[in-house]
Formats: sequence, C-alpha cells, structure tokens
Amino acid sequence: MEPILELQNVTKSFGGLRVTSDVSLSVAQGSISAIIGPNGAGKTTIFNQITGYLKPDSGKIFFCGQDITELNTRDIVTLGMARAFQVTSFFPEETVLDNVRVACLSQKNKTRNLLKGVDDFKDATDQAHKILSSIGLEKEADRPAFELAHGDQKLLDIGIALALQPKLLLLDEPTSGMSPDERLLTRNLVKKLWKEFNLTLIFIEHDMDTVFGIAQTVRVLQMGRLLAEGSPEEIRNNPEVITAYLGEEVL
Amino acid sequence: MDISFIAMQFLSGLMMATLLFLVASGLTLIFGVGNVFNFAHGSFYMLGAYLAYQAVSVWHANFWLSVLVASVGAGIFGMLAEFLFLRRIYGRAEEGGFQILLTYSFILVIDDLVKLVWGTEYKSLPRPTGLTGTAEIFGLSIPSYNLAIIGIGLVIVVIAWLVLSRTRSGRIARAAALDREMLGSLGINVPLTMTVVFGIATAMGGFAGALAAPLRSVSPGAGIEVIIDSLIVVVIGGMGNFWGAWLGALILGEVNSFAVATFPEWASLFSYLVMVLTLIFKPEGIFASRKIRRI
Amino acid sequence: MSRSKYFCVMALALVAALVCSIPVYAQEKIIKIGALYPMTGRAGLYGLDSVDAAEMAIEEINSKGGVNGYKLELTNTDSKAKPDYSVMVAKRYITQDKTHFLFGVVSSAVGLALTEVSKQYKKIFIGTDHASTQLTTDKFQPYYFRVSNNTFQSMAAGALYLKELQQTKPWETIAYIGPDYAYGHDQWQELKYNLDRFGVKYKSVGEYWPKLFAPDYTAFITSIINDKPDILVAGFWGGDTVAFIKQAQPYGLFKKTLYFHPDAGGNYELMSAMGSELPEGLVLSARHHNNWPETALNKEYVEKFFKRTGRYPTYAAEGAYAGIYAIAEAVKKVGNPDDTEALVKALEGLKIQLPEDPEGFTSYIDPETHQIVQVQAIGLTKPNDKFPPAKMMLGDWKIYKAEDLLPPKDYAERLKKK
Amino acid sequence: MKKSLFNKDIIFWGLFVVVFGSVPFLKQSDYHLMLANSILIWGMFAVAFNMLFGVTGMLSFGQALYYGLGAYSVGLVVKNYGPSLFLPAIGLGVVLAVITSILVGLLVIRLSGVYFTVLTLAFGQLAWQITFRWYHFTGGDDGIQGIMPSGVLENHTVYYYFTFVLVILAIWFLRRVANSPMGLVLRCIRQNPERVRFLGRRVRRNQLRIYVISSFFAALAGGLMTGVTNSIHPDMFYWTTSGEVILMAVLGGIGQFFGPFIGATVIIIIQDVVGARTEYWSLIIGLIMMVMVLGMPRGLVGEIRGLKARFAPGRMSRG
Repeated sequence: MEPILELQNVTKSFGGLRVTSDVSLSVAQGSISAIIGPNGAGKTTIFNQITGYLKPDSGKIFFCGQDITELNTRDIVTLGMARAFQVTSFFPEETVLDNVRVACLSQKNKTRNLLKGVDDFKDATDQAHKILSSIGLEKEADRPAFELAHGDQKLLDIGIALALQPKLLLLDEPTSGMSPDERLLTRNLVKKLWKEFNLTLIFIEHDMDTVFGIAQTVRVLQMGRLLAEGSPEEIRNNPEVITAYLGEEVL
Repeated sequence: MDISFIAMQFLSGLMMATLLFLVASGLTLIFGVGNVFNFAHGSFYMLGAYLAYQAVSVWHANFWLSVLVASVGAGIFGMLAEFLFLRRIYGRAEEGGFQILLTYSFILVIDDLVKLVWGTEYKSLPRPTGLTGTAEIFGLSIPSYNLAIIGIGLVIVVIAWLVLSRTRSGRIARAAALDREMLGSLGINVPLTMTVVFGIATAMGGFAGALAAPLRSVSPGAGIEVIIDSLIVVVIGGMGNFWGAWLGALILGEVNSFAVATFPEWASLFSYLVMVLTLIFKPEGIFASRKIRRI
Repeated sequence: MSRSKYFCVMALALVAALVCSIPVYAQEKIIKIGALYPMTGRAGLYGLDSVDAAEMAIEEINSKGGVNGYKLELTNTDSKAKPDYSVMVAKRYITQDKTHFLFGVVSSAVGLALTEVSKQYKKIFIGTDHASTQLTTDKFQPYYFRVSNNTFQSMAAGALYLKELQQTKPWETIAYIGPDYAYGHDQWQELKYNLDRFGVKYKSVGEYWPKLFAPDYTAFITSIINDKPDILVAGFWGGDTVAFIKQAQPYGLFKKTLYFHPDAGGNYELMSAMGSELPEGLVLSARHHNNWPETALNKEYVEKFFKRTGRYPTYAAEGAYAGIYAIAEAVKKVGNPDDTEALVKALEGLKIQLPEDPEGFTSYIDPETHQIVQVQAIGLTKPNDKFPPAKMMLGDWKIYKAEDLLPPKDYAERLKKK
Repeated sequence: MKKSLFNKDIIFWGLFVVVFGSVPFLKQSDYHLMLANSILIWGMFAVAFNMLFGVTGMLSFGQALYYGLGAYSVGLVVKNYGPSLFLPAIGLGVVLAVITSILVGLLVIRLSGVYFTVLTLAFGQLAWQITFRWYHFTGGDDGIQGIMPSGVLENHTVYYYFTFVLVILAIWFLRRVANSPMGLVLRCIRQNPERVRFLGRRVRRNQLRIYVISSFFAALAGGLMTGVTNSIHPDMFYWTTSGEVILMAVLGGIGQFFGPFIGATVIIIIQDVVGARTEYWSLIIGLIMMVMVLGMPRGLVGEIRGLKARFAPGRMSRG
C-alpha cells in the first residue's frame, strides 16, 4: 500500500541545537502508530513540521504523494490532515457544540458566509452532534468549553480535529494529565475513533499502556534522531531502546 | 549649503533626537521588559516638567535638584499607578487592549489633576545658572544648555548599555523581555520587578520633562504632543528595543532637521513619511526585538 | 455583589450625584448668554480668562440693576476646541435652553462652525477671541459680530510699523515662521498683502511652518539664522511663542534679526511665562495690553481682574469683557433681548468705551462688516515688573489709527475668488 | 438557548424602534433630535468597531481614519459640487474607506496585539496630519462648514428617519455577521488564532475582511454625521475620536453585541450632562473609564447580564 505520509531526511535546528536529525519514516494508510521518546526528544517538533507550522531546514515531507514541505498549515489542513494538541487547544468561550461546529463549517468551506446564521447550516450542525456523541460529549453540547473538566477538554480538542474529516489525524499526548481511569477510557475511545472514521492515526504518548495497547507500529525518538521503529513487541525487546528510554520502567 | 550650516543642522537634529530619545526610552523600556504599552507616558513627562517648575519657582530649589525631584516624583507616581491599577489587569484576556484603555484614562485624569493644581497658564523654567550662554565649538555657536542635553543623552545611553549588559538587574530585564513567566521560576519577585521597572520608566519620562522645561512651555495636555512623537520613534525603532528607540530618535531628529533646511513647506510631514516607509518595509521596526507574536 | 463591584457602582453613583447637584439655571427676567470657550488643552488659559472677565462684566452690570430690568446670565460649556461638539452645544443653547446670544470661542474652526448655526437659527453670535478674518469678510452673515481685532487688523498695523521702520532703520529681507495651519498661513498672506498695499519694498528669504504645538524649534532656528533675515515675523500663539523664543534666544537670533510678532506675540501669558528670560527689544503686539493705554478704565479693569482671579488677564479676557458690554448696550437700546432683528440693528454702529480705547477714542462696530474698529498698539519689550510674575512688559508704543487697519472694500471679493 | 438569544434580540429591537422612532414626536427641541441622531450614528459606529475589538480581538486605535474619510468625502463633494450630491458622496466615502482599509489593512494586519494597535494609531494620526496640513484641499484646521443635505433630507426629521433606517439596516447586517459562520470564526480567532489556522482557515484573511467591514460602517457613520453637525474638522481623524468609540464599546460591554450601542448612548448623554455642568469632564470620563476597566471589564450590559445570570437558573455565557 502507498504510504499516506512520508518523511525523507528531515532536519531542523534551533540555534545550534539539532531538534530533528535526519528523520525518515513512512506511515501506511489506515495504520495507527505511536511516537515515543523522552522529554525533549523532538516529538512535538516533528508534528509541527508535518503540519507546516515549522519549516524543516532540509529534507522533504510527502502527504498522499504530494510534496507538502513548503506548504503552510492552512493548505496542509485542507489536504486532509488534522491535529490535536498537547496543551489542549480549543475555543474556551464558545459552546462545546460551536467548538466542533466551527470545524465542520470550515471543512465544508462555509465560513465565508456572512448572512446565514450558524444554525441554518443543518448538515454541519448534525455532523457536529454526531461527533460529540462519538466522543461522549453530547450532554455538554450547550456549555461553554472552559467549564469542561480537563479530560473532557482533551476530548473536545480531538473532536475539533475529527470534525475536519481528516485522512490523517495527529494526536499529541491524548492522555496527558488524565487519571488512570480516564486514560483507559481515552485509549479505548481513540481506538474506536480510528476504526469508526477510517483514519490513519499517529499519536505521541508517554503512557506505555496506551502505546503498547493500541499502536500497530511504534517509533522511538531520541535527541532528534529516529532510534528505532517496529511493532510494539519489537520495540519492547529492542536493547537500544531499553537502555536509552524504556529502561528501568520496563525492567 | 555650506559645511558649517550642515554641521549646525546636524547638531540641531541631535538635540531634538536626544530629547525624543529620553522620552521614548522610558516608553520602550516598560514595553520591552514589562510588555506594557503605557499610553500615558507623555503625561509623566508633563508631570516631570510641572514638578520641576514647582521645585524651582515655588520652592526655589536648585535646577539639578529639581530635575531629581521631578524624576523621583514621576517615578513614584508611576509606581503607584502600576501598583494600584495596572497590576490588576495583568494576565486578563485582551490584556493589551485594556492596558491601552487604562493608561488612556490616566491621560485624562492626570491632565485635569494638573489643571487643578497648577492652573492653565503656561509654565516654563529659566535655564540653570552656568548654562544660560553660548558655547563655541569648531566655530559654531551652540547654546550651552543644548550641548549639556546632548551630553546627558550620551551619558544615559552609556549607562543604559552598562546596566543592560553588565549587571544582574540588566540581565533580569532582558530575560523578562523574553518571557515574563520564566522569571518567576528563577525565584525573582515578578510583581515587584514590574513595579520597579514601571517606576524607572516613568521616572525617565519625568526626567525628560524636567530637562525640557527650560526649553519649552508646559500646560495641561502637553503630554499628548510628546507621546505621539515618541510613538513614532518606537514604531520606527522597534517597540521594546532600547537601541531601536535611540536609532529611531536619531533618524527622526536628523530627518526633521534637514527637512526644515531643504523643504520647509513640507517639513511637518516627514516624521510620518519615515514612519510609513518603515512600516511598509519592516512592520516590526528597524530592530525587530523580542519574539513578535505573529498570528 | 463582590466588594470591588460594589465600590465601582458607588463610585459611579457618586460621580453622577456630584454632576447633577450643580445647578444650571435660575428663573427670572434673564438675558441668557451661551458661551463656548475651551477650558482644557493649550487654549484653556484663554477660555478661563474669557469666562472670568465675562462674569466680571456681568456682575458689574447686574450689581447696577441689570439692563432694563433684565439680569445677564452666562453659561459656558467647554468647547474642547471641537467644532462638531460645539455645534451640538450651540444647538442645545438655542433650541433647548433658549439662550439669546451665542458667545465666545477661541478656535477659528469653532467660530466658523458656530457662525453657520447662528445663521441657520437667526441668533446673534458675539465673537470675542477667534482671529480668522473670514468671519467678517467672505464668510460674513448678518447675525455675527466680532468685538476684538482680527488678524487682518493686526497685520495692517504690523505692515505700517515695518514701513515706518524702513525709514529710520533700513531693512530689506524678511522671513516668516508660523504654525502650519490656517491661522499661521493667513497672517503671512495678510501681512504680505498689506506690505504691498502700503508700498513697502521687501524680499522674503524664508518661510517656515512648524507643526502647531511643536515642542522643538531648534532646526528652524539654525535654518533661519542661516537665511540672515533682517526681520523675522512670527505667527505663533500661546506656548509655542514661549518655546520658540526660549530656544532661539541663546542662539543669538535676536541680536542679528528683529523679532516681529504683531498678532498674538504681545499677549500677557508670554511675559508671565518667561519672566526675566524674555529678551529686550522684541516687537510685539496683541489685542489688549495690561499697561496700555494708561486710562482709568483700563487700570480699573486690569486691577479688578487681578483681584478677582489672582492673575493678570490675557487679551482674550478683554474681548469677552467687551462682548458682554456690547450685549448690554444693545439690549438697553432695544429694550428686550428677544427681538433679534432689532438687536442686530442696535449692534450695527454701536459705540462702546472699552479698556483698550486710548483717550479720545471709542470703539465702534462697523455696520457693514460687523467687525469692531479699534486702535492697535505695537510695542517693544522693556523691563517692567509691575505685573508679576512678568519681568518685562511692552513699551515705546506705536499707535495705529483704527480706520487705517480695515480691509479695503474689495478684500472680501478677493478672498471669495480664492 | 437559541430561543433566549432570539428573545434578547427582540427586546433590544423593540425598545430601539419604539424609543428612537418616537423621538421626533416627543422631542422638546431640535437639540433632542440632534442628540438622538448622534446616538444612532455613534451607536452604529461603536457596534461596527466592536466587531473588530470585542469579536475578533483586534483593538484598532485608528478607526477615526475611516470616520474622517467618510465625513470629508461628503464635506468636500458638497462644498465643491453642491448639496445635491450629498447621498452619492456618502457612497463615495464608503467606497474610499473600503479601498483604504484594504491597503492599510494589508500593512497593519501583519502584526497583532499591541503592535497592531499602535500601527493603526499611527496610520490614523498620519491621516489627521495630512488633513490638517493639506489646507488648500481640506480647509485645514478651519474645517468645512455649512454642509447641508439637499431635497427632502434638508428637513431634520426626515434626515433623522433616514439615518434611523440606515442604522437599523447596518446593525441588522452586523448582527447577521456576528451570528454567521464567519462571525463564529472571528470569535474563534480572538480566542485561539493558532487553532483556527489548524482548522484550515486563513486568520489574516478573515481579520482583513472584518477590518474592511468595520471600516465601511465607520465611514458611513462619518458621512451621516455631517448631515447632523453640518460641519467637519480634522479632529474627526484625531486619535481621541478613535478613543471615544473604544470607550463606548468598553462601557457598554465588548462581549455583548448590543453593548457598544448602549455604551454610545450612555457616553453621549454623560457628555451632554457633564459638559454642561463642569469643565472637569476629562477627569470624570477618565474615572469612569478606569472604573470600567478595573471593576467591570464586561461593561454595563455584560455586568447586568452577569448579575441576572447569578440569580436566574441556568448558566450565563458570553456573546
């Protein structure tokens, strides 16, 4: 199968510091994979480059066969890529429904409309409700988003990304800051969404239960380099990874 | 245009630049360090001029002592304004907008308070003794007070450079310019730093006002003319950048001075022309300082 | 409600209460005068002086029993020197408060705006201080009267002065510096016009236009010195004059060049702001002087004003003082303040003895242009500490007869064509 | 939720039409008509301004540029070509404002936050200086007087109703914009511009759009105002004019669609009352502003709704 996303020798430095060092990888369509690595390994920086938020110093990025290295965020999103953030990112004063609905409207390219009310877009509203029920926030639809609990805000962030009907969804630490119970729920939810929306899904995660629980492929970053790549089983047994990262936690 | 006239106009421009810089440096300092845009900075300049007038004409103090009184007085008023009012809106959503509104209200209030205290007559000061005459350098006659101001301006630049590059406070100030939150994690008392920096900035405004008082006249509302010019200076130089303010003032002073000599009809438009050209080619100013948040 | 909220509401309520507790009008047989002087900003001093002098005149008249049983009453609203706001207030005066006269204004722009309102509502507008000549020439309308000299009269006197000077102390070159707006430009045009009219030969070597309220004139000064004019004519007003003279003096500008400032230069606020720093020998004039003429009326006026306010008046004050007396005289002639057309007739040609009239002259309002006709005196700065905090006052007076200063008949046409 | 929003709008529109519609019948004098007319025009200006500040989070300190442009278009056309062109001149002003706001917008929208504010202020001052300086064309500091609309509009009551209808249309239009998908995107831009970019929207493009829309109505306000005061002056371009409209918005409540209109009403009435009674108006306005910023950042309307929400069941929300 043709890869949906391909990175070729991507390199990025801040000042003298190499945050991404010659990273090449290829992500298969319909797969679910994880990126792990210690803090400061350059995981989020990779996401930022994939989504056009940062430009790599050298190297190329392909999405669905198209070179997107020089494109800006907006165009990349339009091509079918969406992202949720490590620090939850949403619209605090809007209702939960509107948070998702604005993404639905954007995806349908209806945001230039000046004179019709938001409520007049039935399809967008219906779709937003559908997504809310998929992520379990239907009950909260009319609350302003800032009132939600942290875990629900994380879900909302994912919901906004989903509403863009992406081919590729990037999740940056979907379970960070959650209690163990919430983590379990989220883990199951992510897996469910992956199937339900036919996504290709890449997530960054520190919680190893989540990583090894749902990822088909795991990639390990260390100091900007891609240290290892393989099935959860391979990674768990990779001696390099164990010394570099998993270390004491697993042993 | 002969060479001595060019030298003369250059010195005139330098003189104008120095006073502009003295006012603008305070404005840019508090913006650079504290991320506060103090729209009322000109009002502290005005307050400084009035305080100096009070000290010289009413209390019969020595001029230089009065300059000190004016700077300290304006600084104290500044710290009070920061401590009592501005502090309450830090971190609020749309902080920038509310900052401008709050400092705008300072302008309105200070203008009327000054009127209540000193009336509406124009106030001015005599030049300090010893500096009332004219100095001769290279065959040019320059008022000695003007030379003194140019000299003071240079001293301030050197002191500022030393403070910013060689002292701990300077490093704190520069660190704060990069990240206000980070300071807290370094164990620095951020609210206190903000109050002090605001005090220093407004004291610089008051200092400029006191120094300008023997050359100009003050009346209620004098702050507004000053703030607009300072604004042009910091926009040209790059907001929050100390050297930018210096360069901006220099450019503005000299451009104006030579515009007067060559195109007197249009001289008053040149400041704006320089500003618009800067904005078109370098919207962040010549010294794009700090990380400018571009959405 | 949280405490801070409660505090805020209280503060707002307090302000509201304070504001509403100040009374506006008492009810009686009253001549209502609606004034629009600026009380804030750079021209605030003139507004304050004008209101004080107008109220002084009103008290004088009312204490003698008023006019035909009517008491005078003045309401002033801060015009903020904003024409659009002033138009609103003027309409309130006329349609809501039923004032009989519009009164005042310092800014020419406000004057121009109000004369339109006056024309529209057929209410008399007494102009006391704004300088623009237009109001009595090309923008003339029958309900407008001006009770102080305009810039044309100052400049005509100035041109005559320069003509005489040429005979005693020959001069050739002249330069001009004035604020870069209508007032500054009008003065220069009018001076050149009058110099030509009186057949004065001159060569203009420079024109300089600093911004109004510019803080720094250094570059202008060095440039003027380079031009080496014999005469420097200045068209500033207020604080700008102070700043310019202060900055120019140490450059030695006044040693080589005669400083000549015939419209607003001789105003008292310059002397009071500069004290002993004001150089000697500058040629200045204004529309009223505290030490000229030495008539009993002028002395009494200046002293009364000083007693009342603790400061000596600027010329703006005398304009307002004259305006109130003009109104009182006109109402006395007509018998009531309501018959506007009769009041217009009464004001036309009205003669009033004013503090600024020298012995043997009485100011009068020209029936054709509605411009008051007055003497203009130009003087030199000389040491004189009788009017503290001033240390210098004007002296060595040259007096110019009122009739010589009026614009010729075709002048209004000329302006209109332009 | 939807229903209550609708109700609130109905209350506003009902009051609005009844109060302002009846002014010509209840007025005691021409002055009242003029006051009501200025409230309408400034109210529209403030609501349009708030689409920038309150909705999109862009504090422009230079909307006076467009207000003045609208006014001077009318003033200069009427002065040079006669009052019969009063209405086309308003149209001209609005078109010029759109063109200018696109050009200026492209320059200033490159920056955000305080930088944006300062740049807009700088451009406003530039326009003021040019108007002030270019006296041959603009009349300089003397301004232009005697600008009267022609025909039926010469009648004050007719002109009042003309403005009334235009203001209703303008506010209705802006209300639609606020409730439209674009309005939602604009609110999102204020709260989280980064995320909007990750929704595949162009942030600056949308900011430019609302900047142009807001400037359009600022120019309309300026043009209409000439018919009320009959005179114009460079001060219409001065930063204090921008400051006034900001104050109106903040006083009424920047988080409320109709708040700025209420703010304009209150400010104009305060100015009228305070101005008539004391020369210390700037102190009073300054104190009011200080109190609003420190204690009631949500504005009068926002605070009242906040209080109501506290005592009423259900939750309050912003917007």
